[in-house]
Amino acid sequence: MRRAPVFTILAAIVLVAGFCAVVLTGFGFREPSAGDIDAWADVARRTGAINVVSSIYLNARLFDTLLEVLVFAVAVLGVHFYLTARGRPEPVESIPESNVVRIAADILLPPILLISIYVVLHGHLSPGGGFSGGVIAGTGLLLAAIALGTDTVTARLGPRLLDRAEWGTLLGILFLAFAPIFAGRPLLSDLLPAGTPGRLASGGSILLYNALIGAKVFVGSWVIVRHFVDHRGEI
Amino acid sequence: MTAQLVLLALLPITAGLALLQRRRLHAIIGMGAFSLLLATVFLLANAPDVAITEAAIGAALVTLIYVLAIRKTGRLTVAASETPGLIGREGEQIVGLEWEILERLAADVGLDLVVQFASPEEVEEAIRRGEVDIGAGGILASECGENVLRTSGHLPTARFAVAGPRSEPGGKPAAPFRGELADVIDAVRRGAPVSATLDLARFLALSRYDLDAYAIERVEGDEAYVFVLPPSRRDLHQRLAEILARLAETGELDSMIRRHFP
Amino acid sequence: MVGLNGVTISVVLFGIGLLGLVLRRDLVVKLLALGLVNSAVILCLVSLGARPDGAPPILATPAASAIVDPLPQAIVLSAIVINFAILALALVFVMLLVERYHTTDSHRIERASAAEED
Amino acid sequence: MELILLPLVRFLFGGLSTASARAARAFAILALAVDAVLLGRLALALARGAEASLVLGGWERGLGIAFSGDQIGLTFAALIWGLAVAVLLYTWRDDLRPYFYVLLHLLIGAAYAMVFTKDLFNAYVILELLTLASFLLVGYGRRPRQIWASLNYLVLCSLGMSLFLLGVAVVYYHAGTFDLGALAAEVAADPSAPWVRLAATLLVGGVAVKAGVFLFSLWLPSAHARATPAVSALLSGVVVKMGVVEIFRLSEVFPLEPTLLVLGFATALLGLLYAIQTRDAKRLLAFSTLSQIGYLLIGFGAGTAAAKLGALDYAVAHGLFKGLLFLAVGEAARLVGTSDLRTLISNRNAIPRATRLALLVGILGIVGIPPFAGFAAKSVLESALHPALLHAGVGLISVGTVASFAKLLPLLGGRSTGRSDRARIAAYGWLATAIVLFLPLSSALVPRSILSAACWTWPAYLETAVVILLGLGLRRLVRDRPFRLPTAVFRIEEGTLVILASLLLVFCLVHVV
Repeated sequence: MRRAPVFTILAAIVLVAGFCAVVLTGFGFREPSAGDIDAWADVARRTGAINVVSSIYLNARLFDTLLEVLVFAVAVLGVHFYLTARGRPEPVESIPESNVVRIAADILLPPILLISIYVVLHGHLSPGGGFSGGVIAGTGLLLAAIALGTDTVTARLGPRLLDRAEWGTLLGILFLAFAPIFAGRPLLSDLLPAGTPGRLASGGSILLYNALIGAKVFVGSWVIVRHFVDHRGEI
Repeated sequence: MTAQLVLLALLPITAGLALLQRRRLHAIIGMGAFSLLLATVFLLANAPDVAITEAAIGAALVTLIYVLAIRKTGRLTVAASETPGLIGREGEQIVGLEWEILERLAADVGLDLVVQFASPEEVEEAIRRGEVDIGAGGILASECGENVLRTSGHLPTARFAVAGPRSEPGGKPAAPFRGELADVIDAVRRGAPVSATLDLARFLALSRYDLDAYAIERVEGDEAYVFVLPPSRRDLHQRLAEILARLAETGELDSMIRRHFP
Repeated sequence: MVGLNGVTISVVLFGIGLLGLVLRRDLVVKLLALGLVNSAVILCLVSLGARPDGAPPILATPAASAIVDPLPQAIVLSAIVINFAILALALVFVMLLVERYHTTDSHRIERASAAEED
Repeated sequence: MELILLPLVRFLFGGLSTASARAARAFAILALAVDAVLLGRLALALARGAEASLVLGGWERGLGIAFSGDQIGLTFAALIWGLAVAVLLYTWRDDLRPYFYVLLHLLIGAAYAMVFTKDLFNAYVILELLTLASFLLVGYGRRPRQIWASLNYLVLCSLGMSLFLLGVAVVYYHAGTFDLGALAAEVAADPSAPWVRLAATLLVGGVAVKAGVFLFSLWLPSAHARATPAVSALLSGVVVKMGVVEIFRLSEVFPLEPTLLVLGFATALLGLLYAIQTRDAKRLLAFSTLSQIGYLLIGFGAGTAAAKLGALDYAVAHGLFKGLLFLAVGEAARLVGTSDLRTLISNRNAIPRATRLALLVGILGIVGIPPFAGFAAKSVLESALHPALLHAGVGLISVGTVASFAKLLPLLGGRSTGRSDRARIAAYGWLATAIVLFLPLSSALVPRSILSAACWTWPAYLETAVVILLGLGLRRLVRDRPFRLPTAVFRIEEGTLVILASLLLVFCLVHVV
């Protein structure tokens, strides 16, 4: 570790300490009132999803989530754009592996994919949802990549299918945001009925959003991981 | 509740230790552990959704792409001024006596060798600031500055003052060589004024051109080429000295010298 | 309200991240420090809603009246994903810089890129 | 309804552009047409006096995200649209990848959302999307120094947004809402509470990193100077302005007057010093952006409604002429091969006539010659600044602006040999028309009575003449006396420290009410 000049170190410590002190002055406790708690419970009642966080994340504040999906899409696009254009250094060999790793990958992959699907589809009922489920599946695929090499995995999934899924899911999410307008409801609101809380088929559009976001994030995180595997060890 | 407090107290400790790591891989693994701890804290704070997302993204995916991105082997960075025969580029490849010695060192310590070519004064500056591990490329024992580590000379050499055109020999000795050798060669080819003291390797490269118009004088004194290292790299200096001693003992150094300076 | 709680710890973490960002010159470690700064804010937001006697914001649990504040948790999910996106892109850019300058030291890259401009 | 359709339609076109590479350009045109229709409808609704605000998804205020359309939002949306047209025309002949258009759609969509949103966390997400899209656009050329500039941009902006989010946390902690309207009521109840000051510091400090306030936005000169011309125009005209819009919204909620005045003068004077000193045409424009942001902050800080209107008017004017200048200087630099001023001037014959004309209009606009945009906006702003000292300070900044832009004047001399292509000329013509016709156009934002009282008076002309003479004099004075200014502050490390120090400064300033 190279040492910074003494002056910089001192300045950094003084300024950071000052910053922390300033920030700590402003916080205090705020107990939620009974009205607050009622309001939170009411959100879930209106959307029909018993997971209140999901109700807010995918219904009341859906626009934030939409923007966030776009941020993720921009990241995937950027990684793809900059790393594809560079070309690959040499034929990329699969990550050095042994039979143990290969067998482990074979055994582990199906349950990981199953878990991720469960996490995605139960997002409105229990913790989890599209993003975490998609990432779990995307990184789980890395196991397959360890065993087979990234090119084989991409070929098996079908490069064109991946390509299409990447923008198809994004368009699907956007369309779902537009769709309520055709049913005479406000944009970015629910399309489906709330249903019976606690059942799989409840929570209005939340299930659809979770499924689409899950697919989008699965493809996106696989694209990112694949590029990083191909260009590994470059920094 | 106690578990929560203990975990909370562990967070800054983990993060601080992780960021203090000298090696990047250790820092990354430390931050991965931090993210996992953080996910546990979220779980205990009744935020299971956040905990799952943080574990999947912050702990798993982020750590994964960091580990994939970084080079597992460390680097040995060398700053060198190009000197024909000692260290220089030939097309895509780097060749020379000093390069071969450095390759031995890199293999010995298990690091990748990265060479940045620069002018002698930039090399000196980089060493003084401790930005690179080794300085090379026609550095003379008498010319390297204070406060740096230098090896014992691996190749005896001499200095030649080149001045002209049409100037009287025996004047004030010219300043030590600075800048790029290519500039001096260019000046000689154009017959432009030159006043520089060159070491033997650079002088040999220059003497391939017509030097009739220039006054050449050998500067008195014994000289030798050395490597320089920043004072903080005492360990590396030790290794390099050992390798040089071994090469000299087995006579390998002599055969290398003969190969590069026939 | 200085004491051992999530908010205080998150401010301390923010400070550690800032120090890392300023004092470490290796870009990879700088990005780790930036990630720490972002995580610190997330911890702060989650700690806001936390109550010792609270329950997860899922209404199936019996004590539905004791659920913790779900709003910070919902927005934090977006923040985590955004931080990941920033990090992935930053790493790609560091890769491109290493290809050109053969170093991850911020000062040396700064000098090399300034020299190119002249 | 139009409020949310504007961003959503853009996002949809962004998604469609990834799907079909061939149609990307057609989609870009289509998107502009749809935007124009939506903006027209919104303008009509506002003219009728209709209430144009909504909470997304049919929720009620407080939990959902509130959007509200007012004259200010509409004006900025129109500016964004105008610059989008110019950028599309300018890059018409360039062979751009669909990737560029996707980012462009997302950037513009996010900017539309930004001008209408009244929700703090929503603003955070939008600003992050803006950061990422513009970050990738800055590095679009893939040249290493562009990459380095945009990495600096990303790291410092991400830090700034973390500060902003911390401020959002403080707000939520105490007020229990992200909604600016509800927050304003809470703040008004106790404007001197410690948490109000802390929240104001963190929110303003965080967003100032994006808004081009000198002490905070030390990433800006490199990023703006190194990006391609079309991207630079968007950065200066749109992205930086979105930070300014957020500062404006915050200034409506928090008592920020002295803070913004001090920050405004600091950024204006420091930006000018660097602009006068630099020898690079594109860096000159970037530094001048920093100084022009000063006008806006001073306007917000003066506190009166008229001053705020004047500042917003100036923000639009600045977006127009800085966009034009970046496009024109960018083309000149591309033709000559460098943006170094001396080389540019010695090779000035390579600059086509249309580009010169564009440069001329841009310079006349920024130094405030009547009746160009700068004059109109500056007069409205200055007429609302009441203490004479404030007025004089702003006059001083104008003198500096003239002195720094006088450096570009030699580019107009010589005789031109090259020709611009038609699409570029159309882009220049589009922005130049808006600059020339700015006075009638700005009556949409500023009431006509204020406008005519501020602009069509002898003192305004006289002041302009004095400012220009003094500016040219200052230019003569400093031309042969080059001076050096610290450049280390533009590094990431020092930049971070400066941000922290400025944050503490802001914290002290918010205590002065």
